[in-house]
Amino acid sequence: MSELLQFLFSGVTVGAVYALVALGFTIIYNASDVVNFAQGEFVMLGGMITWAAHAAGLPLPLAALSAIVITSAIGVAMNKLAIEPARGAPVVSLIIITIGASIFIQGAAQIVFDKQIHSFPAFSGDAPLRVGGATILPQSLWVLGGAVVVFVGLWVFFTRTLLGRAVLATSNNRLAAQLVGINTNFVMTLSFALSAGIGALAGALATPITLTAYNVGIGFALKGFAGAMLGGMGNPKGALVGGFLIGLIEALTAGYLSSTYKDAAAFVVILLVLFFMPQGLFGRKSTDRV
Amino acid sequence: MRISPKTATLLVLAVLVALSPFFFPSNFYYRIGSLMFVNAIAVIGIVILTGYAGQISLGHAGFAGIGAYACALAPVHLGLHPGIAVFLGAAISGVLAWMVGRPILRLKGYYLGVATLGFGILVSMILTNERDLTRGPDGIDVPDLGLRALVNGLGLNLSNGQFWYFFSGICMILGAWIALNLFNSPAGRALRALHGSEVAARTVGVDVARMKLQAFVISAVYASISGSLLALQNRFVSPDIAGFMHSIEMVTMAVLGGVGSVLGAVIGAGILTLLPQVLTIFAEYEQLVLGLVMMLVMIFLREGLLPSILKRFRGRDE
Amino acid sequence: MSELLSIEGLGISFGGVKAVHDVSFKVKPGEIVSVIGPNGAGKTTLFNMISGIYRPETGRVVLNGEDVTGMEPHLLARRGMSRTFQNLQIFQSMTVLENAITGYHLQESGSVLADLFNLPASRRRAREAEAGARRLLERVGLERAAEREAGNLSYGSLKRLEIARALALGPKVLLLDEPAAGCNAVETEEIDHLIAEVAASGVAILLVEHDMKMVMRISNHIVVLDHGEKIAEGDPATVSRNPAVIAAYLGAEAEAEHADG
Amino acid sequence: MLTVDGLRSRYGRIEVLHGIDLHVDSGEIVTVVGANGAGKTTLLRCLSGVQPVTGGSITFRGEPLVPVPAHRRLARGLAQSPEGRQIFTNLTVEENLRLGAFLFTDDRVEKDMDDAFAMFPILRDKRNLAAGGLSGGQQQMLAMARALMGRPSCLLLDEPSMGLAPIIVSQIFEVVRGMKDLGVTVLLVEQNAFGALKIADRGYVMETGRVTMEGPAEELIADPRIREAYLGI
Amino acid sequence: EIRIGASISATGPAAFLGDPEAKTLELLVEELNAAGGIDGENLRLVMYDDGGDPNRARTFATRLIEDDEVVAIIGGTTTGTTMSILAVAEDAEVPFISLAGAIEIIDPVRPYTFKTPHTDRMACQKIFEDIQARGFTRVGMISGTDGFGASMQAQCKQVIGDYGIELVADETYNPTDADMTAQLTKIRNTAGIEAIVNPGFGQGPSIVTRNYKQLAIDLPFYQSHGVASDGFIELAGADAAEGIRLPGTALLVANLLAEDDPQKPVVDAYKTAYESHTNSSVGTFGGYAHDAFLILTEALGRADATDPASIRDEIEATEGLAGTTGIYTFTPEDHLGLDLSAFRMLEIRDGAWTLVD
Ligand SMILES: Nc1ncnc2c1ncn2[C@@H]1O[C@H](COP(=O)(O)OP(=O)(O)OP(=O)(O)O)[C@@H](O)[C@H]1O
Ligand SMILES: Nc1ncnc2c1ncn2[C@@H]1O[C@H](COP(=O)(O)OP(=O)(O)OP(=O)(O)O)[C@@H](O)[C@H]1O
Ligand SMILES: [Mg+2]
Ligand SMILES: [Mg+2]
Repeated sequence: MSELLQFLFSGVTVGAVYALVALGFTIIYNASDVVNFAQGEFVMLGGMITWAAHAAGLPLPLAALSAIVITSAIGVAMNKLAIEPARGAPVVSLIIITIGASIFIQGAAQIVFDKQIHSFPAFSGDAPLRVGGATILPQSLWVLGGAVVVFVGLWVFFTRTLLGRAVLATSNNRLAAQLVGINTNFVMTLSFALSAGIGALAGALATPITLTAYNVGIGFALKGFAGAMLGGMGNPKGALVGGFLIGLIEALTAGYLSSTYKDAAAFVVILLVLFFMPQGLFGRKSTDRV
Repeated sequence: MRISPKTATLLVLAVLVALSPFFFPSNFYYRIGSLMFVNAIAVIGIVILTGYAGQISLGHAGFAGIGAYACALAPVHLGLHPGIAVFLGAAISGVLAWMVGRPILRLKGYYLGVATLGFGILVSMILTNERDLTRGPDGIDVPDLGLRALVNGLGLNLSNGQFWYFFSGICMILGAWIALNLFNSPAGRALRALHGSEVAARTVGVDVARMKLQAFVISAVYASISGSLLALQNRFVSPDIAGFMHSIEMVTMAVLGGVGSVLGAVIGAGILTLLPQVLTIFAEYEQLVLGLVMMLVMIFLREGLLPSILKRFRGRDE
Repeated sequence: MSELLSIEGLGISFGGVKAVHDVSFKVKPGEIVSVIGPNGAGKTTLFNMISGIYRPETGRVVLNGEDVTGMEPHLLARRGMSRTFQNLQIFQSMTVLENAITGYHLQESGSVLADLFNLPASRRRAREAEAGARRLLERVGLERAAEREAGNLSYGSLKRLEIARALALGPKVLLLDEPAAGCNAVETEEIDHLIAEVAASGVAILLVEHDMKMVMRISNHIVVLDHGEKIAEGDPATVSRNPAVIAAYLGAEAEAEHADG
Repeated sequence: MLTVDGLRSRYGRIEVLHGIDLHVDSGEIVTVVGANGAGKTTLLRCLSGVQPVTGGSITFRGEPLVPVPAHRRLARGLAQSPEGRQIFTNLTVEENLRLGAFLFTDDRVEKDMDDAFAMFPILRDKRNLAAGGLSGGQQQMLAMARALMGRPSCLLLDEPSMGLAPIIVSQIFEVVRGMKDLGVTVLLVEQNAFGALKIADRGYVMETGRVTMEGPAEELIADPRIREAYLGI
Repeated sequence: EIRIGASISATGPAAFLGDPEAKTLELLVEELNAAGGIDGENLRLVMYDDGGDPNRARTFATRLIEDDEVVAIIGGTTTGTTMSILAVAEDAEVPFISLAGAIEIIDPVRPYTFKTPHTDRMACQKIFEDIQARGFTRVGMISGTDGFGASMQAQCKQVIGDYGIELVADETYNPTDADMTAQLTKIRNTAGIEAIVNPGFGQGPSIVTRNYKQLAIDLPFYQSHGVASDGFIELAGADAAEGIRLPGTALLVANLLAEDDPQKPVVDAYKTAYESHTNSSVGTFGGYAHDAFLILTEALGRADATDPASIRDEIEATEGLAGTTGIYTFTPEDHLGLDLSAFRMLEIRDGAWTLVD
């Protein structure tokens, strides 16, 4: 049925964006147990920098690349200037630092750029692809592909590489990580660079669909956060599935029930899932014993 | 006789409320003062929930919304006096917190965060979208509390700003007194214990689920009353009061001041209420500076303003 | 006197591996029963089942004639059960004194409303709890650390703080999981005396400890676990001579060392 | 090999080490004993770089150690099995061991791991289990094994026998003694003073942040004050 | 020196509206002072950013009156913030000109409160007039859940019956949503639907428009004055925006105005000044601020400039004043001063605004 298919396409389009944002959360979380509320700003920067660079005459791929590189650098700076100096602070303090960083980045963006809404051309045109009576934009496939590639990359990183294990070890027990020779500062720098880069990638891929402005970060952060928690924080698989699930729930609710309460539906599902699986769908239980 | 920290805190607060007006350059500062106190009430609730019991909430603005809209709607629909509506709002918030809290307080850390976030968003959504009841995103008028007329009838002559300054100041001190009582009481200790180790708290006989729920309900009532007072003094309320940003603001105020400390809560609320007013001189750099200040405070005073400063102060003492 | 605590065929498994299997024994008031066995034998798991932290898959726990299997820990505490932990469970950001006072939670806690409004009843209860807690800190030698933040204590001191907190409940049954770990021989003896004293006041004590000198010195009865199963039980002399116990746990050399120490 | 000279350290404003002098020669086993709260753990934390040093100096293989960040000290040959075990509870036993050899990528890692499993067979059975699920004693073994995976030339052990069954305790002391034959230097903090001093060359006694006695291990064992205060004999 | 105050949502969810308003006010004050001020006195603008939060707006209104001692206030980008400021201004008896849409602001008329934008209701009426003229009777609506969208949705529902039109589909989206194809699919599949209306501002309508094209919906499509600026065509894409109609102001079609159109000079002047000053295109919302400023300064010129009451009286006496939005004539019964004729039905053709006649 073409109607259902269209709803699914809508859900997948949005879900892929959420999934990309959620994936961005996982790395910093895995390295430090901190949910970086500035993650949404990385997405915003990805979109805004790509727009600005493109408007300044850079070809689109180059503009996107520069956005990713610059945002990663901003991520590293954030770690060096704001997170590292606060080492040893309680997690709530770190969270407030990330919220502060988020406000700061937003404030900077509105000065460096402007307060208008922007976009740039889709990567492979605007001609919708028709499948079984429903349509999807080629750009959605770009976002989809981006989410899957990032997911695979992260999954391999965390399960197959010693460095990935070192990231997990750092959050699990920083003291022990140092004792086995892990440079925990480097791990943090790396994870901020990666997280910010993934965020910027999300922004660059999604902007032709979602549009961008200096203040879109918080919305992305919320949805990405919700997706990551639904899937189980820290697990790339969870981020991917959680993000898509939220997108699909929203689209199906908007299509079949009520567009007004589609966000509510997403949160009701999250509450239900957490009721039965307090660690989210794929989150692992902490194994500390008494 | 040594003054207990509790008495000291209450004294400081009383002096603050009573003497500050002598330093006000204009009547406008009564408004800022009363906003600080109203915010502080909600933040004290967060101190109980997060500082004492270690539970995160990213949705407490939802309760503030309930308290506020109770004052807007109950007089119209139920014919209640707005003053009674404050208690009705608090009761609804309490009951709702109890119902919502039972399932979600089993969750830990960020999972609890996202669940409370969901709750807050649901409330704000209903306030926004149930136009027929709430008049939607543009907000709704709130009837006059009438207390000022009463007080002024007793011979005082308070302007609206002055009245709300002193009234919310008194409410805030009352709220602080209750929270301070709790801190060193058996129940407060049980909360702080389960914060430290749930398992150990259970084995010493703390009914962890029940205590968490109590903390959640109490903090919801604080938020609700704060929302009511804000609505009554503004004579107007819009769904922004239940918004995510307001929830975050409450938590930020608590953490900035020092999340375990009642006086810290008041200081945190004070700073974050005053800061935007000060920052207007930076015009478009306002957000930039606000973010910067938040980061700097947390980097250099990582346990929050008050506890960190006290620590240094004591350090020099010895 | 009849038994206070009776363990009947308790068992649990993790990921298909039986951590504890069909373990039974009884403890009388005033008696010290030790559970020993190799690392990973299931001692702590057994404690966790008895104290309600894990729900046993098989068997029953009977306390004072009542079946309390799988009951919530705080309800067990109400019925007189108290314990310490092998992996410290300290209220880090509270003071040492406050840590000890929490042990009085059941006696001191009344209605939250009384606490919120600082009613006299609430104040009186809090005062009594504090006085009791100070006495207990003295008994474990921590009176001078009373006002320090608990997280700042050394490992051995924390072990003793846990004992004080457990005693504060005024338990009928006390479960101690390696109370002497991290203490030297002299400190261990102090703990010895304390335990003996508590037992003498009629409390049933269940002890897990790897310090064989201590175990042999104070136990009335010893239960030996290996791979989750009870492989021996009896009085100290019998158990220490049991070849299976020597092979699995004590080791020939340890015994020799014991003899020369 | 390791020389500690007038070492001071503090937590916040409270000083807990008031000038420790101590040295460990190459290939030696040195034991430190002391009451609860004497500062033994703090001393080891200073040596491994996770505790700020506020005075004095540490020299390791002729070079000052204090400026070296913690994560570089393993590369210099200094490994620690810390108090409270500090294993990676969310990672598997095998991952814990591999991270112990984080600095190495050669084939010897596998061999070292086999050696560790040979030393503590129970860990082999549990290699794919989250380390947080291990029993207390098993975690202690893992901490020790992980330290060995770092191929130290100097091993710092903080109460390695804590929570271990007697049969394993004697085994651990055997292992430590065996280290000596492999040329590894060991600084051992122990509450089981008797067992520890028996395998040690020399010993130190710490009391409230100071070294109050030192000497060859046999002498310390024979010293009546020590026998009374620490050995309980 | 004459001090006037402003509380604008230059950031926050309504920044899209507030930002051009703030820039416009700054620009105009600068221009006015350069030209010698009012009766030789410089004008000082004290402007605060309320971020769209009514609570903050109330605080700033209090501050403007009690601390900065301004003689009049412009602002309230949104209806929520306006209602907050309004209460303070009325209490203190300080003239206040709002930039928000809701009819509640001036109905009932309050002595000190005026507003420059058309009401939402008028926009609805204008749209339905056009729909009626084209002979359609079954209409679907997709609106944002923000204040602007929700308020206009409600007003449209109230007046739709007057035009013999039936609302057959009513969907909403959140202002931050990224895809509205689900809602549009649902609307499109509604039996007998003939046209679609989209009340909203910000990125929402642009995305709706893009999705409209993606789904190849060929029903007549109406936007609201919330998107009346060139930026909208750019964001939605000229292609997707082709054929869209909306009620707009003279500002957007400055080049199409007749030479003798009374609005022509003021529109041209503002457009040139704004676009050269900010490097972005003018929009309806900046225009509202422009008109508020114009009305206020005209009144200040006539009044004893330090007395709020006399300023108020002069504002109320404004007559036939041509602004960018329309020609204002206030009376004691009418504090809006515009009628439906100020709205012009525009249509986007080939990426540009054209007048529908
Ligand atoms: N939560 C759990 N998850 C997985 N395995 C567990 C868990 N709890 C216990 N086990 C396993 O059960 C066995 C028994 O563990 P337990 O902690 O009871 O041993 P123990 O006798 O106390 O040992 P120790 O003397 O070392 O403290 C161990 O092999 C352990 O790995
Ligand atoms: N994090 C901390 N903050 C403040 N003080 C601390 C901290 N950790 C330890 N101390 C204090 O430092 C002193 C030395 O502690 P340390 O842990 O080094 O003792 P220890 O000799 O290892 O004792 P134990 O045998 O009990 O392990 C003690 O007085 C202790 O209370
Ligand atoms: Mg155990
Ligand atoms: Mg120690």
